[in-house]
Amino acid sequence: MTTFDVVIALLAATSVGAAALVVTTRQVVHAALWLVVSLAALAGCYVVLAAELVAWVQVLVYVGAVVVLMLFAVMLTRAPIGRSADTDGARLGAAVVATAMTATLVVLLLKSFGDVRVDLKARPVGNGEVIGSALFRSWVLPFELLSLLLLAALVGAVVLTRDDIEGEQ
Amino acid sequence: MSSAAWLLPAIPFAAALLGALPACRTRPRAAAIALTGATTTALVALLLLPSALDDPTRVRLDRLLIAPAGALQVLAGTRFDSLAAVVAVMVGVVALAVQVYSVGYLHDDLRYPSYAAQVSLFTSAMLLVVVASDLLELLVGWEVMGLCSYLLIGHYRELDYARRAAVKAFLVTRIGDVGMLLGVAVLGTAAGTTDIGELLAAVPRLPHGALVAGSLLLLLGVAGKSAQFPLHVWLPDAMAGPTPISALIHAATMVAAGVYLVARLHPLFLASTVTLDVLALMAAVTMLLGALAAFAQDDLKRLLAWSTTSQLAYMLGALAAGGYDAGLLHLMVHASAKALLFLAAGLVLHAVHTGALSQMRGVARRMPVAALALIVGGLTLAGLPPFAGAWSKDSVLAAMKSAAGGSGPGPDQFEGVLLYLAGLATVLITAAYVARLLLILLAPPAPRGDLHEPRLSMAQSVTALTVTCGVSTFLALPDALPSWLPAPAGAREGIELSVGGVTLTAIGVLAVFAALWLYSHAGARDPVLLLGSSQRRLRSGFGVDALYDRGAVRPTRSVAAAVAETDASAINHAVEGIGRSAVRTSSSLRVVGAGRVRSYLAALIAGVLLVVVSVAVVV
Amino acid sequence: MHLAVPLVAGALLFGLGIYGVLARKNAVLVLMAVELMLNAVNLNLIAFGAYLRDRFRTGEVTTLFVVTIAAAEVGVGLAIVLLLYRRRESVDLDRATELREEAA
Amino acid sequence: MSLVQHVDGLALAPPTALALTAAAVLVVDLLVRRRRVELAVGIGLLGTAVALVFVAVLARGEPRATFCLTAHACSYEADGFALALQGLVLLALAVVLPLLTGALRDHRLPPGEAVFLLLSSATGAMVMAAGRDVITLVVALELVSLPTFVLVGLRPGDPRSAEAALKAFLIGVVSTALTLYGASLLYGVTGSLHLDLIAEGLSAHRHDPLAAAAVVLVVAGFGFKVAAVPFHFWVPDAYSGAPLPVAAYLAVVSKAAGFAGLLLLLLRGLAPYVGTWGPVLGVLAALTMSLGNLLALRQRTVIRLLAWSSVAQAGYMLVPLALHADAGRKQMQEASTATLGYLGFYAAMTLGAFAAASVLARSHGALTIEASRGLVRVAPWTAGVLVLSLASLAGLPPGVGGLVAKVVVLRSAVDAGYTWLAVVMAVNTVIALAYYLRWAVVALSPGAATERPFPPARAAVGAALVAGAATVVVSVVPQLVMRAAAGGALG
Repeated sequence: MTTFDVVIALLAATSVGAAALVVTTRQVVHAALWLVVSLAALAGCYVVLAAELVAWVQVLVYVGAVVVLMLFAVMLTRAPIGRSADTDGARLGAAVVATAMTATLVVLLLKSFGDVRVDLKARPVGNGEVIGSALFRSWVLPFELLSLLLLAALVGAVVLTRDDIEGEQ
Repeated sequence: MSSAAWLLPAIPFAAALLGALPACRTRPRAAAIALTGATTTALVALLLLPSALDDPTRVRLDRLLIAPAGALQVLAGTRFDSLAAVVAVMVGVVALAVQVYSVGYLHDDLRYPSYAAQVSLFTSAMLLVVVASDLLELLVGWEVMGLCSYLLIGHYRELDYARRAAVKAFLVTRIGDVGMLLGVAVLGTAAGTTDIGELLAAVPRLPHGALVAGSLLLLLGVAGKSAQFPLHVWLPDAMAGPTPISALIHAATMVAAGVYLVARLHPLFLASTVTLDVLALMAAVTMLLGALAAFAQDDLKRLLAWSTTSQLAYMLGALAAGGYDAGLLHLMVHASAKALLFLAAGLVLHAVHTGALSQMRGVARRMPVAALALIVGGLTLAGLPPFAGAWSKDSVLAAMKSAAGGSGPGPDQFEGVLLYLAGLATVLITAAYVARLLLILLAPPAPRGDLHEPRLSMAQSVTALTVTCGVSTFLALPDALPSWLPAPAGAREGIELSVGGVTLTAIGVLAVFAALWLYSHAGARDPVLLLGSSQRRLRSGFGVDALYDRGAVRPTRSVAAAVAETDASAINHAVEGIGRSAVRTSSSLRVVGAGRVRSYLAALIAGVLLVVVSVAVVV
Repeated sequence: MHLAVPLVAGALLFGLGIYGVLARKNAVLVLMAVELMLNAVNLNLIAFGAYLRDRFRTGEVTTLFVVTIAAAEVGVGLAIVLLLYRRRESVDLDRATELREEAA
Repeated sequence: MSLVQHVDGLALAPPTALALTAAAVLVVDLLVRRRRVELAVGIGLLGTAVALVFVAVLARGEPRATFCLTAHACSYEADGFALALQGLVLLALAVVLPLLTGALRDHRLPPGEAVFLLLSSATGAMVMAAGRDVITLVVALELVSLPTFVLVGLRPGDPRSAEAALKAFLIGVVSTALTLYGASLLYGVTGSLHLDLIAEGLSAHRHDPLAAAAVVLVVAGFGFKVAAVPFHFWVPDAYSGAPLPVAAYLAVVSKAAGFAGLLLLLLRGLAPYVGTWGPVLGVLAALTMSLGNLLALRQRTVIRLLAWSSVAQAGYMLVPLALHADAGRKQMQEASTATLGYLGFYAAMTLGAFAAASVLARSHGALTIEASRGLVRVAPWTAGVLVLSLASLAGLPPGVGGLVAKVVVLRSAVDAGYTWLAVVMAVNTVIALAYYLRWAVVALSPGAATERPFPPARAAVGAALVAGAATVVVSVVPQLVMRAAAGGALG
């Protein structure tokens, strides 16, 4: 047990706890806020694991953009700000399936990686420069493809939400 | 020269295509196209015959399309040898006769143009089966024939029972086709090729299991197409189609395809004793069942239909016993005799407007052409010398006898004995139903009233043509055929004709004739009354249909009922024939498509979880 | 550090995401649950990257790609949810059942 | 080591051409005001043709690879497999694009955006065929999927369209999440995400349950694309909510992309675990075809029938992938040939059926099967294409293509020793016969003179004829398809 273990366990526990609230809270807005907490705690984990750039992206993209988008959606669909009853459906079945899946994965992961230690002191740092050069030396193709994906998503979102093209009058 | 074999399926196919064009859908044009196509086809077949017979052992191969190497070797080509040449002539001639006859027979039928095109397509498919060099190619012709038979049997689509019969024929033969497809797959996989020549060459080194399984599966297809027990049920009902179609299906195409396939792949079948046993048993059961049912029929065409079933079993029995030439000789002889009988039956039906035998007493006395055709065809069928039937039957019996003796190729001795006994019994029963038919149609007194041979000059000329043609073939064939068709290695060589055997058979047949004649003369009674209360059971073919009806799947019954209540969407209800259970399952599966995306997701994740857990446990 | 710590946390996040996807009726909440599943993937990738010391940095680069994919998905997903809301005045998934197998 | 990977422009030319065309369509559409539909579709077709030329050029040369980590691990390979699939995608696009014109005009959809989305998605499909690492495959998968979700929801004013988009979207993203989780586990176990390196890593970990679980999870997203059970639920709902040409695209191009990814992943990356996934895929194939056919039996509308039929057909295409644990390179190669070949036949006949359905949709409005009664009178050529396509799908002559495809697949099942699967498949072909023929009979039978609110769109009839001609060609010379499929060396 090292300091790293303690820190990362705390951060991970925060993230998981917040995630549990995301999927159980009856208040839609609260769910979005708990998501922020969960994702921010994950960013902390990434810092401990030396993935600096990813941690930054996590904070900027997820917390900064995705969750704000979610909040907008919550507002636009006029979800009730307070508690609402219509958030959940068959919870028991969902719980059974989810628990079984988690249990299976945990057992398999522990069986394969249960006694693996990682020396984080000698970890290679993943800052912007390192990751950037790795990206352009080894992963240009998916990167280029993603630019088209983002453009398509943008155009698609605009097309779907535009009001002025509703034909067939 | 060899590539000319392509013309055989190609010409009628072109005729079918032309006939399907909207511009050619007037009656005279359709007739002209169909007749030109049929005549040309028959001529080509005849022209190709001499060179094929010059050197009967030579196989002319022509491969047009050569598919890629590797996993799948599909060669499409023609394989033209003396067997193909002889059968092609038979198909061509009968198809021509049927086309000519149909012009008159369907004189007032508005759907004649499409009918003529379908007959052309049917001929083309059969000829493709005949000249195909590859099993997959053969399968194509085989399936097209199934489709055409569906269309043609259901020609009178206003009639319930015609639609029902069409669906029944299609479904039942389709069951066989599934076996056929699997059989081709098994054999093709084992041999690494579906080319007929290469497959036959590979027979000695095929693994035994694949050989047995493949040939048995092929046999299922044969049983479907050639109407053998237990898939024979479609044939009697198929009489719902126009009479010329019955002639075509029963004489030269469709049912002959099964026999042809067994002959084509004879070495393959001979290599598997298990298959020969099954084939022999199937043939023995079918020939007796068919003959007895034929005797008990009340309907002229159904009588002929059951007789076909029985006679086909005869050919297959000969092939099972290793009698290659005997089986094929009987195929030829039977094809001419049956075509003749059906065309004559068409004349009679046209005159009396009913199919019931009880209404036909003596009618042939007023119809000389029909009477002559009936006598020639009937005596050939019964196997009375000098007609060729006597020789072909005797050679079949000789082959069965050697199989019963356990010598040479063929099934095990037990099955051989059964086959031989069934063959002997069938000769006598065949004589009985032919005698009954002739006695009814020819017995005095001739009925009064407006009864005359229909003024279908076409029909008369065809019948006359068939009679002359038939008689000459009947007398000439037994002599020539064995030298034309060299038996493949392993099969019995030639035809064993014994004057003694023929004489004995003839005496038996004549005795039956005489007995029935005496019986019916004693009080103008229908010999069928001899059967007493068992007539009904025999008439229904021992209730096999009813058995299927009551079966768990209720295939035919629900097809019949379902089709009866709807119109052209016959196929729609064929679904229910395949099994109401399928539809019921389908309805219960609706639950999974209830529209809720969350249940979709739950099923998805649960499914993945199930697989994850099971593979994690197994690994 | 025990590699198991982030891995188990990842598995838990993934399971919570699955629970959310299955239990929630509000479409926006389902989208949030999907985000949890994707973040479980990211945590796995980063943890394995630290363990493997991959010279191509596959883990971290893939994480960046997954974040981008998630952003694109959220964009399109929210647009679809808004579209549905405009047509139906509701984002309740259980009410979106107009498309279904017909009764026999 | 240079700062940027070496790039082989020619190898990348087909997808690049398509992506640039997509952008060009968007820009031109912004600048031009009149005749936008013709312009957008025209540019799209032009780009498709250019890309097709590039594919042809590449097919004549040696296989090329680019974006390589090491000499052996490349991210993009323009080999026979990739080029065959890219050709298939482009040819299918050449039918779908003209079909789209009718829908664009009738529903007044934004033409530039719609064509752009379609072409972006097709670009994803092209890259999917050539991608050789899991990241590229997953990104390509997303690029294929996301634009189609939008396209499905594009029917304005129709709440069912939005619902269809939502269902497809949710099932799609959840499947992708499963795939990504599986990929992360694979990375942990093997240390790489390149298919060849994964295969090496898996060979070293023969019996790792975690790896087996990863194998199953990573297949999920591709199972979604090909609509295999249990990922098939979105198919009928999405097809019936989407504009018809989009449904055709989903049934052919998007499914082809799914199979491309599936084949690459299984036969190349996960080959050492064939003992794990082989039997699983056998069971899935049987379930998929049976469920698809049984549910197709009871459909009354054309689109749902085609949707369930496409599920069933996916089941047939999965059959060759049911391999035995000791399957070697040769068997895998043959499995790839069989599936790819079936895909080729399937594309031709399915496009024919969809194109005919588009003509119908325009002339009849309501798309029940019953509505096609008398089609042979109103539109004889379209009826001909429809009947030919249905016969092919059923595996009946004259659609010999369908028969050959079925035989190839059946044979591979028997080869692999899965006799039970062959039997299930044979039973299924009989069941399928019923609903295909039922529709064909209705289309051929004479019916009441039908009212025609629109004349059939000329482009749609043209597309139907092109697809029909393709079906005729693959029926007459099936070896064309099989040769292209066999050329697809899997590394």
